[in-house]
Amino acid sequence: MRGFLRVVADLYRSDPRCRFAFTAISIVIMFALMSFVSPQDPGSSYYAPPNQPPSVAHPFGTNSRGQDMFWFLTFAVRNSLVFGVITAILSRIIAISIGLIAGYKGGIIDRIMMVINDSFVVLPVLPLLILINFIIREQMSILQLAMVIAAFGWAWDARLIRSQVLSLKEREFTYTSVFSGTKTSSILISEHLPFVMPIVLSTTINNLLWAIGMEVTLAVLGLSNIGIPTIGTTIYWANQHQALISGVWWWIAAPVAISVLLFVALYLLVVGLGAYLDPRTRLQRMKGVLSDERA
Amino acid sequence: MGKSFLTYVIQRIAQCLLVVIIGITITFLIPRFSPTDPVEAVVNRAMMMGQFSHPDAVEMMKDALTKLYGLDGTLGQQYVRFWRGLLSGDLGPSLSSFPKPVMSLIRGSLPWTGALLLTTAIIAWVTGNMLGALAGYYADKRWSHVLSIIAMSLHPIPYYIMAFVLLVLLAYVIPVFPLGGAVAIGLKPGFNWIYISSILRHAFLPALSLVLVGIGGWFVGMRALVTNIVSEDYVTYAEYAGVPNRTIMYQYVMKNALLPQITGLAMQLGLIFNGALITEYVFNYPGLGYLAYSAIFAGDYSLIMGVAVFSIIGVSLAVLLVDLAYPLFDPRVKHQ
Amino acid sequence: MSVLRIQNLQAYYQSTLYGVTRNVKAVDGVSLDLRANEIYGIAGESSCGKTSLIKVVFGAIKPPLTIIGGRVLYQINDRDFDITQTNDETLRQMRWKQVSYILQGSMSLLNPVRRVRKTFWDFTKAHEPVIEPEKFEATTREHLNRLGLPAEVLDSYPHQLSGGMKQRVAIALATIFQPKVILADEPTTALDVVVQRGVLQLLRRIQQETKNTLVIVTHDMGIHANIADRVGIMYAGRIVEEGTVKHIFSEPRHPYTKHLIQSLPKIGDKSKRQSIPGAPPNLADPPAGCRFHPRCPYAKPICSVQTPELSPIQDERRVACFLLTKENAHVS
Amino acid sequence: MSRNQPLLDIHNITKLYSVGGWLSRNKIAAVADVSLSMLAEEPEILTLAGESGSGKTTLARMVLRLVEPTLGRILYKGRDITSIRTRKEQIEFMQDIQPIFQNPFEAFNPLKKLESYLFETAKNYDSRENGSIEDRIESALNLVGLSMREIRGRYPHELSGGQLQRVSVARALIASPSLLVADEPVSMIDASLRMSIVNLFKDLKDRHNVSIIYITHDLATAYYISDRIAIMQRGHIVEIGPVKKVLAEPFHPYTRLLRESILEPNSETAWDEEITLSTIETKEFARQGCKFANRCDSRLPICEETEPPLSFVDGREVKCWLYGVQGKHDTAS
Amino acid sequence: MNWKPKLGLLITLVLIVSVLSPIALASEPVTDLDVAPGVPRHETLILENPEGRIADPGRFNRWAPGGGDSTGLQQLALDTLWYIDPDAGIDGPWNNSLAEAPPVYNEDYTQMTAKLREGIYWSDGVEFTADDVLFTVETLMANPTMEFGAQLQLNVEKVYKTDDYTVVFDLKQPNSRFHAIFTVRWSACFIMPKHIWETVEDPIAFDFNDPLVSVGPYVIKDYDPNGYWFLWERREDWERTSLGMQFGMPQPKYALYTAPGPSDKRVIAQSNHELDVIHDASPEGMITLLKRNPTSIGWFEGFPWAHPDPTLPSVFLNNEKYPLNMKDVRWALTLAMDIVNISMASTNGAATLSAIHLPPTGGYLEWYFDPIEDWLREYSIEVDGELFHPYDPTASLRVAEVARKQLGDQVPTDVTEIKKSLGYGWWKHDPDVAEKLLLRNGFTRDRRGKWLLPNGDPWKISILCDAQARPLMARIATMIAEQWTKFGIDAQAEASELSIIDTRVRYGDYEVSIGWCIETWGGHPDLFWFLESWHSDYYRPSGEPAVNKNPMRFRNEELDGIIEAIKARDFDDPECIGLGIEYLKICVENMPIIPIMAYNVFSVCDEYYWEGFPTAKNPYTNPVANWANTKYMFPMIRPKQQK
Repeated sequence: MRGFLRVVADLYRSDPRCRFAFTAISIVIMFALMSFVSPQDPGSSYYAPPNQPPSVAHPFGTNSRGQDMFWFLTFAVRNSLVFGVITAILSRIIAISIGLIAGYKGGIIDRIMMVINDSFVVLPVLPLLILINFIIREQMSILQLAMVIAAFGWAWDARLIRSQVLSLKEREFTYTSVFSGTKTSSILISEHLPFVMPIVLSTTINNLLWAIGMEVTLAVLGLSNIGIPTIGTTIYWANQHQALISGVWWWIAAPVAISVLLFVALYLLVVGLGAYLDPRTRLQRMKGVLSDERA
Repeated sequence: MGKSFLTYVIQRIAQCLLVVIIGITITFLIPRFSPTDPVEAVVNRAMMMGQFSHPDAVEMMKDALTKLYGLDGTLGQQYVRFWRGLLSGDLGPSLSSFPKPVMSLIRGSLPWTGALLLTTAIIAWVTGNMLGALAGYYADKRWSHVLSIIAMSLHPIPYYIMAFVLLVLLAYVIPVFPLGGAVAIGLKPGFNWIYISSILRHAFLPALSLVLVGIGGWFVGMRALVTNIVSEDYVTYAEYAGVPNRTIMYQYVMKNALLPQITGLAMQLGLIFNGALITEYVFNYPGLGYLAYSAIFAGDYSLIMGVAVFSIIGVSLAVLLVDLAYPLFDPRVKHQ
Repeated sequence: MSVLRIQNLQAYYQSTLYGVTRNVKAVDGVSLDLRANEIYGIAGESSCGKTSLIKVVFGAIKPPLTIIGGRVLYQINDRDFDITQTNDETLRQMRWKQVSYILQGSMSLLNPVRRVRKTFWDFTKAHEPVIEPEKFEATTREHLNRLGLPAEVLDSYPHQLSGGMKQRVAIALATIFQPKVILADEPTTALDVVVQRGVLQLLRRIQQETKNTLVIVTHDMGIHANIADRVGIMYAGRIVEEGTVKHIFSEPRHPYTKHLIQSLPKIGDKSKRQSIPGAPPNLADPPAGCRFHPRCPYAKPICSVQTPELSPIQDERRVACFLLTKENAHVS
Repeated sequence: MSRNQPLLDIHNITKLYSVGGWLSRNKIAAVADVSLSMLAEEPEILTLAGESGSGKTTLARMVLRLVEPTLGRILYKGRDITSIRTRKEQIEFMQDIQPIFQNPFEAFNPLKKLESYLFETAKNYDSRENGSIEDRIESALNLVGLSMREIRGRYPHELSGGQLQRVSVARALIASPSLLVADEPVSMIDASLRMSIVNLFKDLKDRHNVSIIYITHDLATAYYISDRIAIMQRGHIVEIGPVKKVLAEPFHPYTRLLRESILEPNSETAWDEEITLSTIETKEFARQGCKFANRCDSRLPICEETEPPLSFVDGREVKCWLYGVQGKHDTAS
Repeated sequence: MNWKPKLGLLITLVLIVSVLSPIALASEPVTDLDVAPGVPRHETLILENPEGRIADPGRFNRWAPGGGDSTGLQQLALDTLWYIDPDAGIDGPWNNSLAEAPPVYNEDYTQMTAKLREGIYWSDGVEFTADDVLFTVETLMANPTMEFGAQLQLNVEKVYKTDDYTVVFDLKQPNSRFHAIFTVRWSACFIMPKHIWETVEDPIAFDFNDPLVSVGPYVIKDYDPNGYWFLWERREDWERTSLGMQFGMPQPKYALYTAPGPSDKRVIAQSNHELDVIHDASPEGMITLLKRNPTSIGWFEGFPWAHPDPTLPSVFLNNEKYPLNMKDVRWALTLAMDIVNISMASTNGAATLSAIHLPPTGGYLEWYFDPIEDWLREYSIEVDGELFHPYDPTASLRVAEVARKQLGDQVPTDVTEIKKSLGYGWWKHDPDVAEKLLLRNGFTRDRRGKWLLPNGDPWKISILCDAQARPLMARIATMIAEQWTKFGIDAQAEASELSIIDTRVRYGDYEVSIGWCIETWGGHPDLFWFLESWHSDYYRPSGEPAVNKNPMRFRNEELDGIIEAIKARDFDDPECIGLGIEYLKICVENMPIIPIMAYNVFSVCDEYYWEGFPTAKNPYTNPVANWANTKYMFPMIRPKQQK
């Protein structure tokens, strides 16, 4: 934990991108956390005068359903974040396991895994998601939706990880571990995983974005659980009330602005963190000797 | 010599076939668990007439429809029947537009989706990579940062919103583009300027929305790739030798960074439906995405399957071709 | 006649990484005088600053590498200039035509997706913008021929060439304009003995034919012994000894040089050899005084306090050691 | 030769690789029909030398079971190592044969503490002597001239190459192996530190009865430490015998070339005659007859067509028509 | 070498060109004066086809699945014997279309005779005669998968003509409402041209496309092969159709049915005058249009603008599911609803409320709402020994009051007008009474105030609704869920797809759902049309598909008697209204479903190119574009001179 905080502090101090990223992400997370102290239940409506533009009383305005967008969005952002993060984590677990195992084991295991993997790559995901949604949408919780979406969101990333592991397993330190009698599982986890971390990180962000995008897409088509406030259902309700053309632009602009802010911040964070975690720069940092000075 | 290449090609094709078979099987199975039932859908529609229909009449209708649609028999039998049909190039009749063959429905929509999405995918790919490469190569410049922020900001905007904002701006506030459709009403297809310009004009907004959202991903990826390649020895060496920056940028940096992006482009085709569906929905574009969407709502298994089969085969084929052609782009690649 | 004079050059890597500022004193007070028509070897172990020295000499100074002080003076074609003060365009014009550089790591010097001919074309075109393709082809082939390389390499991609061939192509690339000064950084590392010999013999032949100055930087003492005319021994960012190749190998004077030469095994001699105890210092935090003193068996108190100057002790011979410099001889 | 069971017994092994690009592909033998054996009761250092692509690393990797041979058998203490299946057998095998790698900076994961490798090794291999894990690590470190004090909490980059290579050896020694396979263990070590490692290997053999397969292209250190040397060229062992004989008076033209190419750190012996370099490696692999023929000054007509046998001459074996008698067969055990 | 600016220039140039070139293309005006080449805008009426894109646009076989219905096909090209207008109609709601006179039944309703108009011709010049009707009936009876096929098979013993203009149906059993099959409300069994179909081998597979022979006043001119638009042209011999013959020339020379896409786009399209008739906008879209486009009009001149369809969105309660099988529970749920908020949330208050089980539209206010009003006021339920009057006659006034806060003067103040447009009254929002009703049935509240079922389980309700095709339902459901949650029930709106909802509801696989099972002719007081299937003969328990309109699984002996009594009477028998009122009382008593409001359709017409659209002031027909009845709009509208 202390190590983690040090990393954060290092990044914050030294990298303006990360400084912005940390600030923005903290703001978004704080915002999401404010849902716990929200004076308004996201399920209630018409407690405020509808269609009020942003003002001091309603920083993000109110929507046509008489809801304060600020407080409503705290829930929406929280749920979307939770959903995105769960999806990203679940699909990362699949992608990492498949990528590591297929890459390391090679041979027939690799072939089988990659055929399955490629089959998932070529599937038309959205129509299938819509269908699956049909099958199990009823009262589908955020967790279940995350599981379904995660099941389709790992294949391409598993391939990336696998190709990295293919070269990692030929590295000498892998052999050192093998000859230290280390079990395959711990070689994968403690030796190779740190090296694929930068790529895992950047795919995580992409996956997060993809997942939240999927949720928005499903919601826009009227296919998600409209009872749960998310960025997607916010846009769904805004569409139902024709917010875009009836001048209630803040209804759409607020969630979009928050997600843009969040993702720009996440990208910047990944760039900074990737550089930080990249074994090459990590070495430079730790050693203080520049790599081009080694014969 | 050529023989080993042939073996490789055969292996690769076999793998591609396997992928297609698994993909199609998954797509075959999922709708079978769907609560939408094409027979029920027709019955529901008949009920919509408001008329009283005697329960026996409904039962009669249901039995007849089930047979007609080929939905009788076990899952296994249906699966066998499906493959038998597919192999003879017949995807069966659409259930929601019975008895229109699925093939002919797809034939009408495929060219539109194909043309729009291929063009935009390529434009987005080229522009995104181009700008990404520039931004990566001149990573210290101010404009590079500005460009990066813009590209990154475009990326998370939902397709729907992007499309709609463009629509409101350029078809309503400043009405320079049509609201939707693929070509003006009543124009007869032909190789003439009026028809072609009408297609271009109608495709512009959908294309722009797809390109704008698509650029971001390529931009970010390319930028990262270029940042890595710039520190490669051969780039440094060429810089030392005084090779002009432009040559270095294109021939030493971009060319090399594009290689992984080529595979990405092929894979990207798989994501076509996300963009296509929404785009077609917003712009009334007559493509496959919307066809699939309405098929799902109608419980039209055979149409869903048809679109999915085309998509799966299309993407697998694209990936296969890129794989086989990859050595043309990258002389280092050996097929193993 | 000297072509290149390095005067008290100091070049540090100044970096601030995640809040930690470091000064890696890679080149710390180096003075050298290189003459026309000679092969000058710079010997040193990893991280002793030899690559940085060469980079500075070539004018490849990019952050974090920073010039702290000193000058690098070229005298080519009666033109004098200090590379640390030159603008980019002059630098660009000078490079390859007058000074060229063979980088360490030959395996990755060539663009993997570009045919060798194209690379030759790029490099030529960069300095002769109006050259015609036919003329280019002819001169390039002639150049390769002169170096004993088959012209077919032009049609190859780098990965189709063996390591030795790649290195020879790199050398050919560096010498298309017959520069006055060639800087070669570890040109044969990672090559096999047989190939290594071939590459070195190529370099030597080029030097003999064009009578230019070849600077070879390598940790391999065998290479210096075999092709250099003069050798400078570098340790921890400084030159500690300089002399003709013969002197250096037959009577090394600096304790470091002595140990180095003595520790090298020879075929036909199975007698026990010892390494120098300890390890080279970290240049981010080098020891005070003589940087070798912590490992030096002859170290005296002054060695840890004062820095010995590189002083001539006889003709063509300079050493930086208090044991040998006259004015400090009495301190023992 | 003792008829006792050999420590390592390599029987006619061959490893084929496919090379080539899109439209052309060839199989080349990285290791071709190599036989070799090392005795159990008499520890020795056997050098495998040759240029890159000679197959020395592939051979070593086959011994380590990192690469599977295409043809032939490798017996370790009488057991065919390809028959190893279970993790238990694997552990038993690895306890006996341990590798030392070329680049000490590569041999350890830069993101992990060094001691973790030592603990991992000690934990996974049963002690052949008594003692706690800590003790076994400490004594292994002592053998290489280090102590836990210097290692604890350190990351690879915090040590010099020489120190790291010692840790690498110490790690291998924790398993108390009978055979070390060291692939270019000093080529990445600074000259001023190199001899300490070389001396360490010598010590291990002399004082701790560890046999070592030492792979190098540096004939000088090979001469310095090894007992026997095998010169490899394009997959074949072209000359093998006691190091003093082979290097002092090389027979095979390739060994001679190798010997002559060495850059002695002595300006007096600088060479001046020029040598011919091979341009296209795969051609050399693919050629019939002696693989060295196109570079050989003393080639005979037969060299172009027929591969020479390994002949026993003057205390060594040479694979060259200059010494071989036609029809005489492979004399390797 | 100054290449850097050059490269930048190049890229800028490429970008500018790629952006400008289509704009240059766009110099061709967008609001073309012509809808299509040779089709002037001012001669064209553009209507929305709410079905969206038609997957198989070339299929005009209205009798078998596939193709579209509301593409103009059923409005402009097809015709059948009779039409009943949901509103007042041009000359009364009943219109003899292909028939010359209303149906004639024999004494015991086992025979129906239809007299056909003479002088009607198919668009290819062939005369329409009894043979076409006979052929249609026989073809459908032979093909039970075709619409009405099975139904005709069950009803018709024999069909024959007595002359070329008289068709006689001999029925298998008495049926006083048999003519409904040939009477358009939204649609009905249309007549096929025999001379085209008789050569067809498989009538199901037949596309009816070459040629599409019309018996209506328009013929197809062109259609989008991708199904987004259909262009119709007026027949030269329009006077040889029933519409032209009766009401004169349909004014638009062309009619274009288009699918304009998502609801926002309909608003944009009408603002650009590219869409004359919007089928159904959202309430917000309606308000926006009225603000942006001065020529847009709704059904009512002011608030609530929308046309109330004769369908009654209600809260379906599955009467078989515990605890909804208890009358008190159903009443408690009703009293836990606040209709003002529901109206506001679903339609911004622009809803026409109904407390009783009939839609408050067309002639129904007069036939049923006025007569029962007093009874409703008096109606009481006994709670804890006291009489509670649940009816709130001021509900619509309260809605108007709230709406006025937002929309100002547009909301009417006149009570009569409010009653006509916003409905009469509704049930009181009285959670206390609702609580008592529950308590007396053994319900309890937990510590957090959440209701527990008498068996101690927490009470959970999920309200099935369509969020995709009918967002109105989702808006209602979400609001009700919110109110029930406040009341202490763990309620949630459960969005699903129409086809799934329909199937689940039909099979009884639900507890609560929003939908309609009560719909009427609008222009005719007969209730038998939807009520027939409420008879306990057709009762099907959950698990089996419900018969037509009884998805709530309600049965009541008294009601059976009423249904039988209606069945025994003639379609036009005025006594039926009295029986209908008895039906209403039974429903109020039992509350099998909770009525909410008329399905208010925000059909918006643009009086830019055309005027004289049907409105509440001039209610000659229904402006809701997908109704077959909208054909009556065509002779009534007039071109408007453009400045």
